[in-house]
Amino acid sequence: MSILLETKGLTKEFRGFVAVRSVDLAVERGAIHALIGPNGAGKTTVFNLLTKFLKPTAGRILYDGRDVTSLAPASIARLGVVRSFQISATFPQLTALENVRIALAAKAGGSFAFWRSDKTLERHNARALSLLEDVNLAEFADTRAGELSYGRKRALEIATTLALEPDLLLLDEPMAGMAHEEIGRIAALIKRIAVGRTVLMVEHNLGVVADLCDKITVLRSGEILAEGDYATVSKDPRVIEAYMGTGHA
Amino acid sequence: MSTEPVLQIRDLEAWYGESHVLHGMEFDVRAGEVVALIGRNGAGKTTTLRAITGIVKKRAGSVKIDGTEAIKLRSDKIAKLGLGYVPEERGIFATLSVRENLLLPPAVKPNGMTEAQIYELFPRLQERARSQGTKLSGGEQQMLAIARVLRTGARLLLLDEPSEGLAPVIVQHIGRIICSLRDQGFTIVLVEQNFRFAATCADRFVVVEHGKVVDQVASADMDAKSGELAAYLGV
Amino acid sequence: MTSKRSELLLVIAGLVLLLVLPHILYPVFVMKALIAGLFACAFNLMLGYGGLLSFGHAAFFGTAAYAMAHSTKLWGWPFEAGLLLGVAAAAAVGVVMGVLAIRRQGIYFAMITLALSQMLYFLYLQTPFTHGEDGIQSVPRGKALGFIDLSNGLNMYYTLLVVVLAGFWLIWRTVHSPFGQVLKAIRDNEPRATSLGYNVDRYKLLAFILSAALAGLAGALNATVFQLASLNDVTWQHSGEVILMTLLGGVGTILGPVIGGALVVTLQNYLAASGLPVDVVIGLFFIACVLLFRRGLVGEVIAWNERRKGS
Amino acid sequence: QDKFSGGQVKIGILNDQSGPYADYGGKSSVEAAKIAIEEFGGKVAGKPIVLVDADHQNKPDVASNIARQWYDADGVDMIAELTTSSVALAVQSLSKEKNKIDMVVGAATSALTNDACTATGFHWAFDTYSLARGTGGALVKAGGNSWFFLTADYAFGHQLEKDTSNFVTEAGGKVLGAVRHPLNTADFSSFLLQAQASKAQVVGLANAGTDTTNAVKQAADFGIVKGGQKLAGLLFTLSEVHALGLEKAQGLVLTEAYYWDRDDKSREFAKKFMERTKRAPNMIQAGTYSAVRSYLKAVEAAGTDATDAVAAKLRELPVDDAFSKGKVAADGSFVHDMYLFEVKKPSESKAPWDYYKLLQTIPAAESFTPAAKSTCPLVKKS
Amino acid sequence: MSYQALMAQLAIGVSNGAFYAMLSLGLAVIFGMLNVVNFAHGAVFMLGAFVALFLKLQLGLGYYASLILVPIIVGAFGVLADLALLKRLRGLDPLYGLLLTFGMTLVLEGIFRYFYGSAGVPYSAPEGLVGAVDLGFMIMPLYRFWVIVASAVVCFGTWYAIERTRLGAYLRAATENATLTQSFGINVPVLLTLTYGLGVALAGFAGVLAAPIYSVNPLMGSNLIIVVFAVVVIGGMGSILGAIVSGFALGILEGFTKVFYPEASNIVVFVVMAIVLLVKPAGLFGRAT
Ligand SMILES: Nc1ncnc2c1ncn2[C@@H]1O[C@H](COP(=O)(O)OP(=O)(O)OP(=O)(O)O)[C@@H](O)[C@H]1O
Ligand SMILES: Nc1ncnc2c1ncn2[C@@H]1O[C@H](COP(=O)(O)OP(=O)(O)OP(=O)(O)O)[C@@H](O)[C@H]1O
Ligand SMILES: [Mg+2]
Ligand SMILES: [Mg+2]
Repeated sequence: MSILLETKGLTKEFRGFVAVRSVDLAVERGAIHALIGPNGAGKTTVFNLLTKFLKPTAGRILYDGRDVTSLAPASIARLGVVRSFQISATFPQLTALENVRIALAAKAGGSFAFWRSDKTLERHNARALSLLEDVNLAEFADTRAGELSYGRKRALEIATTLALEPDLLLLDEPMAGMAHEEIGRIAALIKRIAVGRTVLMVEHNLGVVADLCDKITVLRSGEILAEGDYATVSKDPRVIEAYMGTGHA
Repeated sequence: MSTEPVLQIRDLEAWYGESHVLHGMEFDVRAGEVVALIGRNGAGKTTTLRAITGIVKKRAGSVKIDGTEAIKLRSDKIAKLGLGYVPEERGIFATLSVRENLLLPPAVKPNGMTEAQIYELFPRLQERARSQGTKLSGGEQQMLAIARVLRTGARLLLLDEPSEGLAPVIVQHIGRIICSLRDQGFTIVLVEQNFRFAATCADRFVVVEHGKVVDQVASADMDAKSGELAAYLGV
Repeated sequence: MTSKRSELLLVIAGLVLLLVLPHILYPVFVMKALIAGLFACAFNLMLGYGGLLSFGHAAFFGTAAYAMAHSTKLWGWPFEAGLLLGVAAAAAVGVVMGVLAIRRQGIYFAMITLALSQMLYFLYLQTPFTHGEDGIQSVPRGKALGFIDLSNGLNMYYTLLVVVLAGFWLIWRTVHSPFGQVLKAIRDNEPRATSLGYNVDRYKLLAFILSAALAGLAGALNATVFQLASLNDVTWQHSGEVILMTLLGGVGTILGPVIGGALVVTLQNYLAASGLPVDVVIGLFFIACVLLFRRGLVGEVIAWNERRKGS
Repeated sequence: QDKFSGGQVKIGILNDQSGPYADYGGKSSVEAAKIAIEEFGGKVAGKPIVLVDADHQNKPDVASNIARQWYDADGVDMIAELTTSSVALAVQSLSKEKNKIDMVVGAATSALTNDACTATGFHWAFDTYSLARGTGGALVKAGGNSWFFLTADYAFGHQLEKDTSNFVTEAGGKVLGAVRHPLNTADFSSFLLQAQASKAQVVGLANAGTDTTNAVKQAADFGIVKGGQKLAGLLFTLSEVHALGLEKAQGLVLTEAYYWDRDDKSREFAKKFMERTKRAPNMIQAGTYSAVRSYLKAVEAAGTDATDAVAAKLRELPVDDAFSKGKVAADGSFVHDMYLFEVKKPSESKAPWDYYKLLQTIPAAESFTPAAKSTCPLVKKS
Repeated sequence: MSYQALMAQLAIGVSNGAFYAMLSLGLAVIFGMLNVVNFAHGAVFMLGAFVALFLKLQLGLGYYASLILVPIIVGAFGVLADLALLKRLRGLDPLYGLLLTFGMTLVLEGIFRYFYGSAGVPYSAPEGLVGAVDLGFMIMPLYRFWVIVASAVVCFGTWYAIERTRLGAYLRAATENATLTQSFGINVPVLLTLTYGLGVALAGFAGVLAAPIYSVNPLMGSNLIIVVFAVVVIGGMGSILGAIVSGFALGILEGFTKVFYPEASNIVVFVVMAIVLLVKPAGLFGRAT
């Protein structure tokens, strides 16, 4: 397997506080890769760096062999790197269907065509609906996203993200705030969609991590503490001490 | 243990604009109890807490806190009855430093924790005391949100998904804190998705569905009723 | 379906009304109202659909008015060429202002556009070609398409009507286009739109330029109808007026700004001879609008209609 | 019946009644017009005189809209005042198109009687030329040899500065420099310091309204006049001197076409005016009175309100009223004497509104654009 | 231009900057707490000057009394305006606040213009502050120095109250999330109303300070307010420190422009704003949003 995403010496400093310190991360093509670590370890910050929402203080980011360190957020998205947010991010005034559709339209290249009818968007309806079904939101297709409960907003966000058919999917705590049944469903969904693409996710639900992920990187205080598959990592005493606690061993 | 409920909820209704979300919630919480509200996404757990605190303004029915009717009161007055609220998405203020966040809520009852006691409980907060509140990581923010209400002297705490987004070690840590709070005589209403976590210290589970209480299960009966509970939660 | 049909009927009734109106009311007055309506509609493209309140739309209106007046009076350009130049000039100003203003949202956007347009006002005040406070006067109306003599009131009216309607149509089209959908999404949650791969700034900029160009169309027409271009067109009070028009009629509706524009123009005319201090009355309208019917007249009617259907 | 449109003579006063120029004319001008009409007993040639007025809000398109409606629908025969150049120019060209009479009082631009002159347009009271001639020319003769200008940076200010400089140099004076300040400057200190440093004998204020007021006031704070320099307001009227107060305005030199305490006639009009408005008239209000009165005289003489006949009479009949004495020139401007005044010290002022000392009378012949210099097509060059 | 003359212009620039600073500070406070861009700020500034004038004409109260009383009166006016009008807009899009206060401006200025014309009324400085000091290189009115000192004190006091006190923390929290702040037991509605009063009182205070320099006239605020908006954008909206520092700095910059290139002196602030937006969109002291 080749490496799809690679960081070299990635570092982020906030006014003297180093949140991410010289991280060398390598995500293999086709893998489901988890980033775990105690709170404040720098996981979200790494995501923000990868999606260009933050500028690295030092280090380089390579995507598919290409240096993307200085690209704009929208360009990296168009390269096929798409993220979901830790705090739910939807378009509250648009319906669930429209939320997904706008992503499908983005995938199709977006449009500055102010002279065309918006009927042209309806060609995305079928695909959008099937995505909503995948996350069990079909019955809410015409509900405005702002009115959905928190958990459903998260589900909608995932559907929207999937609409972009990203090559590399960055999921920041996709399960947070979800009920058990949803967790199972989303996990299955992630597994399904991970076929043929690469997933990098931050997740605290170790059950999910154990179940889904091929490779795990453990961050602590901005540095990589351990790396490997679940079995290896979960036995690492440093990881147990810093993160998992005794309950999970 | 006194039998007079600290929190008595009767026939509580609540609306967001036109949409009717709570349809007659009823439950009691007695002093020193930890009660967990559980239920599926969108069942109305958060809304229940928000209706108790008065954040959701359109509401009807009866909410008695220590015997005082609170349904007609403004949220700041309700807080003064001795209520501490930790909201769903933590509600840390970005324009305040960590320490300012911590010191923000005014005391509502005497004998709240001191700053030193708080730092003892959450050493991480002391390290980051001067940084901007929202620059903390998710977990740190959760600690801050809990720490914040401990200072006020409130004895009745409403915690909305305190384990959400937290690393297992931290979850265990928070669990221990909640248990110790109970042991110190705090009364706690907990909203949780993480059933396992809730089970560590809840005395009783209140199951919410479609804005109503559909069942109440004491911790002691847990094992017997786990099947039913699982059904409610769709686990 | 029925709502579609009644909408269509409404549009047809409106068109018929517009055709006969100059025979009932004073044509110049109707033209002024139409221009105000177009101006407000263009402005609404930014506010109602882009979620950005511009407090500097007078800059586009005024720029186009000057361009039209100057090119037809001094260079002897025909009506159509002047109109195009006016629109192009407004769009060009839109590009410059837009590039700066779209870097911020909401209230900042309002203040930045206000400040930039004020800067333009000072420039126009000082540059010789605008003739300072005299303004460019006696602008020839010329002939549309080379044979429609616009100095005739009715010819002017119908020509203007065609142009204004084309403007309205373009606005309607934009709002109901894929582009319009993206605008709405951006208004809702900008970071999310970015993460989906939309170059948010370009969308906002294009919307801004469109809005500026259409406001320019209104300004250029105004210069022809009143045969003058003056500093007053560029003042921030004028930018305030267009906000009032839109607010009064209904933000985010197509018809609202048109009605609001007509209302404000009527109000100004009526107040002129009433002895009441005009600004005070306009100010009171503003306050009443914001406090009592934020949705504007048309918005309130729509809301009322929906409530009726709902119950 | 044919001789009088609508069987009456209808006059419109269109001016700024709520904006920055409301003090120049405003509602008080309407009172001045009423006085003129009452002096005719409300009738001319047996026909009733009707007066309407409106606030143009300083918007030329609003003004033009109202004027159109007045002419087309309401039967207005003449529109007077039209403060603000843009409004005056717009309505003057409209009046030409509609063949109606307009009488501008209170717009300063000299274009009205030059490039933009019309057979039906008249300009009363003052223009940039006459103001510049008064203050620029006359003051040099009175000993103000070297000048420094504070100029409002737009067409009006430039024109005023240019005209004044010409008269200053013509009269043998010197212009040492000028500084252009933006319109609506609140703080003049920087400019005043420059004026002070220039050591010019006269500091000319080529601006108007609150700009001039602020400049004069702050000049007092900086001790400009006390330091021996003279301050000359190029467009300043009694209303503003009153607003400023003598304490600050003393020593200021300015040109007006009218002063209420000039002679018996002017005092008589001022008395009537004060009874109604509680203030003394300035040259714009008195000018509006004079314009309306002259118009009615012309109608009376012509025996009709038909535009061409009345316009001819206006050019033909001499004017002699409380405002001034003189004649209308071919370019439409009312040619009369102008006066150079100095504002009194508080100690010299004996009564309310007793503000001015007359320095010089500039004879009519010198006050307005001579035919030779006119660019008005109506003026036949001999 | 000599070094001394430059110093003179610098002093003048600072005294003008003092007004920008006080006004933009009030705007920043109100914006920060209420999320309202107070368009009426210029009108309130004017109101302050007029109230000082009335106090003098009607009650014979002098300048120093006004300096204390006017902010109180104007602040009370602000409190009433907030209770009657602005309060109804809480929680709505901040643009409505801008529009409402825009309407208030038209009404306030219109009323004063209706009764007082636009020429303005003089108001003289108190005995102790009239006259000028001859600094050798220039004559500087004493009053200008007073303006600089008074405004510096007021600016610092306000900054301290907001950034360093508990009350200030309440205010900042309420700004960000009023509902939550209130649920902690803080009486937010009263807090917000008082804040508006305070911000407006600052403008009133500036109005009294300005009265002896500019004649008191109904439009004295309306030309100023847009420049002050630009100043606030430059400083970073809602940033207290930014408002103060950029207020003074731009006063100085504008002062120098009046000397070296006077034609541009009214646009220099806007040009700076444009540059700042390009380089640092959040403003010099603003936090990125
Ligand atoms: N602001 C709002 N406006 C309208 N409806 C809302 C709003 N917030 C929540 N709701 C609706 O109210 C219902 C109850 O939501 P609530 O947030 O109380 O659920 P919950 O039990 O806390 O769910 P979760 O576990 O997902 O947090 C849901 O159907 C939701 O869609
Ligand atoms: N913009 C910022 N400025 C300053 N410090 C920041 C900023 N963003 C994050 N931090 C700090 O960097 C550290 C890493 O934060 P980050 O959000 O990446 O953690 P995380 O691993 O995602 O934690 P969690 O699992 O709790 O979400 C934290 O201590 C946080 O306080
Ligand atoms: Mg995180
Ligand atoms: Mg919830």
